[in-house]
Amino acid sequence: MNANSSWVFWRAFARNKGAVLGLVILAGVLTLALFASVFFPGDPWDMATAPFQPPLSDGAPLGSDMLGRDIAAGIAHGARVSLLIGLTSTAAALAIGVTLGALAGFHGGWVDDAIMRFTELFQTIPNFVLAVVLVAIFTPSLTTIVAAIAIVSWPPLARLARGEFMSLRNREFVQAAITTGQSNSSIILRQILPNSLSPIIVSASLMVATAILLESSLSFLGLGDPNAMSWGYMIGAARTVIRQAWWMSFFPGLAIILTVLALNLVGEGLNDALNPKLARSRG
Amino acid sequence: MTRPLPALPLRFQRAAAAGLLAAVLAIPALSGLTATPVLAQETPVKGGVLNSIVQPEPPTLMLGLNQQGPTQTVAGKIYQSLLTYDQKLNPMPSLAKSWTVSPDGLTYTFKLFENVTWHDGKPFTAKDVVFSTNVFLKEVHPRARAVFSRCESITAPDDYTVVFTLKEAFPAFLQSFEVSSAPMVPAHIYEGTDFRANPANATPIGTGPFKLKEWVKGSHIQLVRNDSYFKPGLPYLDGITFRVIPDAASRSLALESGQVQQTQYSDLEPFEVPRMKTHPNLAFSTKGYEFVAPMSWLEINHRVKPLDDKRFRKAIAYAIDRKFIRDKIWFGLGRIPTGPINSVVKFYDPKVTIYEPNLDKAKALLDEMGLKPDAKGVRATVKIMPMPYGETWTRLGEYLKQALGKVGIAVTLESTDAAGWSQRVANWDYEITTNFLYQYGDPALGVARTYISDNIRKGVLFTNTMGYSNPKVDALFAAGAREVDPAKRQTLYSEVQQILSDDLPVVWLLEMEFPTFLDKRVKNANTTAIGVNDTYEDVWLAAK
Amino acid sequence: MLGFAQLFASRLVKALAILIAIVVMNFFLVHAAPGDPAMVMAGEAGAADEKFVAQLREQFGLNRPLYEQLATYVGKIAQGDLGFSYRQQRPVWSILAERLPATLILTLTAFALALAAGVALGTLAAITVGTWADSAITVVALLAYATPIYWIGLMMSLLFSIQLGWLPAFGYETIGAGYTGLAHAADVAQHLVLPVVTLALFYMAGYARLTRASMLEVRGQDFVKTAKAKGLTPTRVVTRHILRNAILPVITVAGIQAGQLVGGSILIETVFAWPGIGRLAFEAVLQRDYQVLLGIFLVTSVMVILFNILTDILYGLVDPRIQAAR
Amino acid sequence: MTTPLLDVRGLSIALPPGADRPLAVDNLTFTLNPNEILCVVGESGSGKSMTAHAMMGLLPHPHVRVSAGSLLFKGRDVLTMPEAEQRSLRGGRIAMVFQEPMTALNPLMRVGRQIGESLREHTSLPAAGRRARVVELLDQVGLPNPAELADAYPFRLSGGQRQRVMIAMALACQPDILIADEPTTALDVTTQKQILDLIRAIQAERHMGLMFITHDFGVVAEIAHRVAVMRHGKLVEYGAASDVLNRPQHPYTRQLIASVPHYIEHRADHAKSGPALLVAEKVRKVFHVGGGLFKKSKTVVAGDDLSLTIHPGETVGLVGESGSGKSTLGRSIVGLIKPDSGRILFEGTDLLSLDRKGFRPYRRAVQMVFQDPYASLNPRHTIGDIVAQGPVAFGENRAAALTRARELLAMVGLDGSAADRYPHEFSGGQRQRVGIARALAMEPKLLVADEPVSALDVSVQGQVLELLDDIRKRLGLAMLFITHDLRIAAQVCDTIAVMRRGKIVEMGTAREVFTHPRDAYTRSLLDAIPGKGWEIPADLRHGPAGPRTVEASA
Repeated sequence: MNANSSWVFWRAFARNKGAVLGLVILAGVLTLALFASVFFPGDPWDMATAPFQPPLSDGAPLGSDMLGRDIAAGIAHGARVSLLIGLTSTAAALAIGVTLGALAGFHGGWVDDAIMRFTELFQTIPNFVLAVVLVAIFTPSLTTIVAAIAIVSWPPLARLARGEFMSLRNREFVQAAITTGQSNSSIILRQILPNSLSPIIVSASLMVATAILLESSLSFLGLGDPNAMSWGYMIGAARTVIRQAWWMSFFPGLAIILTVLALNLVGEGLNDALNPKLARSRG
Repeated sequence: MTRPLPALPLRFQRAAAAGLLAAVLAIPALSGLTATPVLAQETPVKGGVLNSIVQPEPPTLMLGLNQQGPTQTVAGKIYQSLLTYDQKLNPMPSLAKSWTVSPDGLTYTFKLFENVTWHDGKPFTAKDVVFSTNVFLKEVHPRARAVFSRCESITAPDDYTVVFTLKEAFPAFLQSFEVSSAPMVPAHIYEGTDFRANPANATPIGTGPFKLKEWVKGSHIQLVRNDSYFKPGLPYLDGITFRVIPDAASRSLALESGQVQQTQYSDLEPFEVPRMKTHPNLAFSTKGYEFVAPMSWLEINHRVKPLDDKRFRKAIAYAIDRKFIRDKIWFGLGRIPTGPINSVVKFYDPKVTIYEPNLDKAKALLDEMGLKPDAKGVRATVKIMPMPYGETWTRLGEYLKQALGKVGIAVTLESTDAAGWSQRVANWDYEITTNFLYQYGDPALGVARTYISDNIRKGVLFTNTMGYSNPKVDALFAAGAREVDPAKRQTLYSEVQQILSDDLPVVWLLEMEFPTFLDKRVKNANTTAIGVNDTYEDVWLAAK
Repeated sequence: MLGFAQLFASRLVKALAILIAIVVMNFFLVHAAPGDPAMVMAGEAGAADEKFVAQLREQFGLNRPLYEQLATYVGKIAQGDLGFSYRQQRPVWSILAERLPATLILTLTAFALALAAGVALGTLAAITVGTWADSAITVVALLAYATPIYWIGLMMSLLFSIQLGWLPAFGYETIGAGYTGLAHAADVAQHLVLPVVTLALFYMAGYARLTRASMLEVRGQDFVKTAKAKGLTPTRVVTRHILRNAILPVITVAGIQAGQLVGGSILIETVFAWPGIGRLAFEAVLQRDYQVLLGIFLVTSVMVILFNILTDILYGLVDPRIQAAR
Repeated sequence: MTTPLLDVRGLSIALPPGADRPLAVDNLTFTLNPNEILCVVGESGSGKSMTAHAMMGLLPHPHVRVSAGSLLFKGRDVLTMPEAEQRSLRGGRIAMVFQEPMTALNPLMRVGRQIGESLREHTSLPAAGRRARVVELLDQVGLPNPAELADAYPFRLSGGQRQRVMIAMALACQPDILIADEPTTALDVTTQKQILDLIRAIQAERHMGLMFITHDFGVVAEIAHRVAVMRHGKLVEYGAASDVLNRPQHPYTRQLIASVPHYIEHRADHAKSGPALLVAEKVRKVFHVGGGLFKKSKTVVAGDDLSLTIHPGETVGLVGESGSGKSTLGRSIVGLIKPDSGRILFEGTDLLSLDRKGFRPYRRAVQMVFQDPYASLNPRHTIGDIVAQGPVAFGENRAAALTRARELLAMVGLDGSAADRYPHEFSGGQRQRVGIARALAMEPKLLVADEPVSALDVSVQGQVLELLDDIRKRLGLAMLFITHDLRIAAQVCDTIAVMRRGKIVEMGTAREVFTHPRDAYTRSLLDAIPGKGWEIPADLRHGPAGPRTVEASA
């Protein structure tokens, strides 16, 4: 993309006010995650104050939990875990999904058939249940959680990539590349892939949001990494004491909503900016 | 939000120390009603149905075959053993009206009540006792097997006398006739059959004051009074209904709203307890668990450096605040232990080395070991694998991570599940874990097994999995198991408690308590060491 | 209707193939689980020595070659034997059968509500596109979509049960109330409100967004121009032409989700203590009762497959092109 | 003259800000009388459809709106009528037929019901009466088994049949005005003729006013009474059909008419001397569509027994309607499709017997120009890259290839800076030039041009054809020119092969085929060419090299 078209892209993106808002929120969450240790130097697991302190109390602006841990610190440090898991699991899902989808879409025939049956299998399995089963069986840790989320999330990406590759493969510019003697790898990487990226990027940005939700749901069920403070864990731990301490579940929930919302908004903005169909209908 | 355990796992004691010495213990026999007189000032009324909770639903009510907590609570009303125990763990009559122990401590003679019948009308005799202890339980009940294997012979000189002759003296023998430890089963039904497959298991036949009327799986178990119970006029209640309520929140609601009048063990989440204690209609008690007397601790693998160094273990003990654990994690349930023996168990001695929270002492000990903090303040790294039995234990793990972190011991929490936990602990594949065991009223039954080196058995749970070995401790426990003179036993056990509290093979965390809530209308319940698991023959319901 | 029967048969065969694949996968997951059943039982009993474990292994056939075990496992599943829960000391199938109705009531009600409300809101947003109504619906849908479902549940029960006391916070019925007939139904319905609304909200948001987008797309298609050019009233254009076509992708997605809903109900049932298989799954997770967990996994997969078949059939009924394509 | 049915006065339609021009339709004035066919002619973007949409209330409100003027139907302004009254006009008094029959019908509704909806809205006929009327209408538009067909879903019908259904729908309430918006553009030429005949017959029978929107002067010649020519939203010429067709005044009209492809007395028949460059022998290709466990796949014979010879420097036209298999042969020659049997000999070597590696040298020799200028260029590569990529793939130095690319771009009429820009910055015609440059970069001996101009506006078509002809002559290229349009083939080809259903039904010199067709199908194709009775004014006719006399205006 040259400078000019990136400016065009940015203008199209900025036209969507929600997307800009999303970007601002996301930047905030990112800052929080990056500088969590600066804002809250202590360990989020530390008992910072008395248990069950309501919000706005000393040493715990958003209240404390049953062990006197600072909710605000937990949220800041939880942002790291949430974003980290969201991004890495999406990257892993992309690696699996796009590879399989590209192979299926480009080669067609039995390769396509085999890959699509496999994909269908994974789409049929209720994905949250599978994630729960996988994490439970392989014991919760950051790695197993990321792997489980990736394993249940790749099929839509594979389908998307396959669809893109299939349609692009029959596009005339690809056929022109064939007739001008370019190699398969060059066709896949130089001709097709760059053109299939837009919808994949959009999906990926939405998938980060889904992954964050999934991680939080797993943690809520007690399937989080026991060494990582995460938002879902905080809500899960707060569930039983909601009568005594609403803030324990309220604020982490808000953090999740804002982050997921921001990612969705950005995703939509990307979609508007990258999807030429919409752009054309606007013009 | 979970129960520490859905079913209290059956922690049968493995191998207690062998006893050799004998002594005489004569217990004055009581006859007739065994009701403790505490609440007797009111006149009992007959009638009424008590509603309680059973959670989780037991697989069977045949107590000889299954001794999970819920099975005990329900089947304890159907089956009986020879004895029961008061809350100081002294034996009291149940099916045996009296008993004598020979001075050498080798012969135990029980006299049975003579008018006892099984629920099917057949008389209960010494033959049933011999069959139960010598045949049935030895076959199917590991804990009973360990005890009755100590018998040279078990005989019935007449229909109402049973004589147990031991190979070696074992004073804890008298603690082994609690209903779940040695339930009496009908010989005429089980003799010569495949015990586990006997169809009668579905319709349990005992001698107790209540009979099984109806069991709707997933809903409730209904017991009704046994009209031909051998104690005239008892039981008072028309029946007891145990409701299956799988959800914890619903259980507390059911108690709160008076739909059930009794909860026990882990029916309520610890965090519900403070709120429920203030309920005007409910009486709260942590008594009635003296027989099980659970003790929890940080189990430390002595095969791993630097955990083998007792200074390190002491540093851990100084680093943690057990009061915090009791108050914030268990919401006030439990007592802070001093040494290896639960304070409600016999021969407990508080005169031991005490570890109050003291970070400086902890750091000093670590310094002394040469474990200096690195740039990040870390002196050593250990892995803690919390017991996978629910949120409370998870929270404990989180607390430990923080508490130890403060003295420079970095903790990595390991997540595991019940099977994995069992496997890893049994095979010594852990660094630190949390654990709890029942003590069964006598150090020889439930304490020694954790610390004696004879019981270092790879692959077997609830043994000396730490790999702790101290010949002195071995000798003292062995002597204690054999010693028939209570005063001498006390001396032996006091010494072992002192040694252990200094060696600190494990770091004791909590003498766990279970909450029992009873509607104030329920009278005479929860009076013995087995509390809610007892027969309820004399429990009655006051009018509203 | 030959085409229809063929469609059905081919879907069944496909479903069966997927089912077998899932069963095989399940088998390997069972094997991946730490500790074999014998060890689990030994841990439970606390009284197992080496001999006891060996005997159990023999009894369960755990000492046989893997492929033989697989064959046995598949054979058992075919007979409806989903294994045995050592935790609950009961066959998994009987545990599931007991819990399934509650989950079906919850999910189907929520599904119907989500679909009806979602399509209605999506339609409203699409026909009022660009107005405040559209914006409001879009914002609400976006929020509902971004909010963790269990958190909504917690907040709802905090507000409507704990603070306002309008509705029961959890459970399936009033324990021990002994209602029968209509009173019982009303009691259950009351308990159903919060979990259903919570579960429906998330999916409703999805359907609303999808319906709106789909309607906006269909709205621009040629046949809508044709309908307008015929002078049809706007209502008729929307209902007969736009909505009917716009609903097709909604059906597809709803069909996929109807099955997934059962899985999603894990969180809701956990929050509201709803005694269904979702709650069971949560308990199984806590207790690491893999037999039950994998049983749930299998049963929910079967539900997804069933819903997919249903959707295919429904789609075939709505869209005449499908049958012809076969 | 009676009062006009429709009187459009000073109509202006505003586009939203940011569009390429402020007004889609600018101060348009014309009338339509009863029993009159008015053809509105223009290229894409001329605003001709917008006018019709305004009349039917179909403008994409609120972005596009009428900003001035009035639309009088029988003297009353449609634009100021209450909405309900407007609706009763639509479908009742004024009916419309659209361009795309494949998408203009609701796929989920039986066609009978779709027609019935009109009756339901505008008449008080009971259900049974409506049904009878629907069947009658379907019969009138020449559909077989009308009663059965009424219960069919649109997907069962062919494009032509659907367009007949659309016409039946439009006629349902016996409208005074029928607006037909390019109703035949998406149809094959033979179907087009049938539909044109039908529309004309119905118009004559009912004395309707017919507003016929088209871009094709052939069609205009076929049916128009009066003609309005539009360009960029403005009316440029308006008059009786005979005047506009035979004595066009405005340069734009003249240009459009000059661009109409037509058979011209061809250059001397190309000497087929020397060895053939390419010989296709009995090429056969069958496609298997769909299929699965429970149904057999459908087989489509795309090519059967196809034999063809191309000599160096010769242009062979391959003509056929959609689905005739004409592209299959072209694609087989360039190696995009592997035929099931037969031989394709290039300078004596059978290309089909070669493996991937062996085929590679021949890739250079045979190049292709694609149909869709928008799809045939990778939007993420610069024009220079696109042209240079082929040679680079064959090992040429990149810098050298780029320099050569610039030369080629200049040769196809693009200026040097084009190389650094991206495809989206170019118009369709310019992109097609890039496509041609890309093919030429490989220095081919044979160019396969697959419908190279069918996606272009008529005026641009002429320019691209001219370029191809120019290049062919300069480089001595042989060309296989694939098209559905006999007129275009006749204009550029030496030899023409006519295909139908996978077979070549006739092959001969352009003159033979065009003037003395032997096959009945060829005759019906020729017969179906719209406006065949109309002689393009002599001053606008051009020689083999394409239109010369009219300057292409930007």
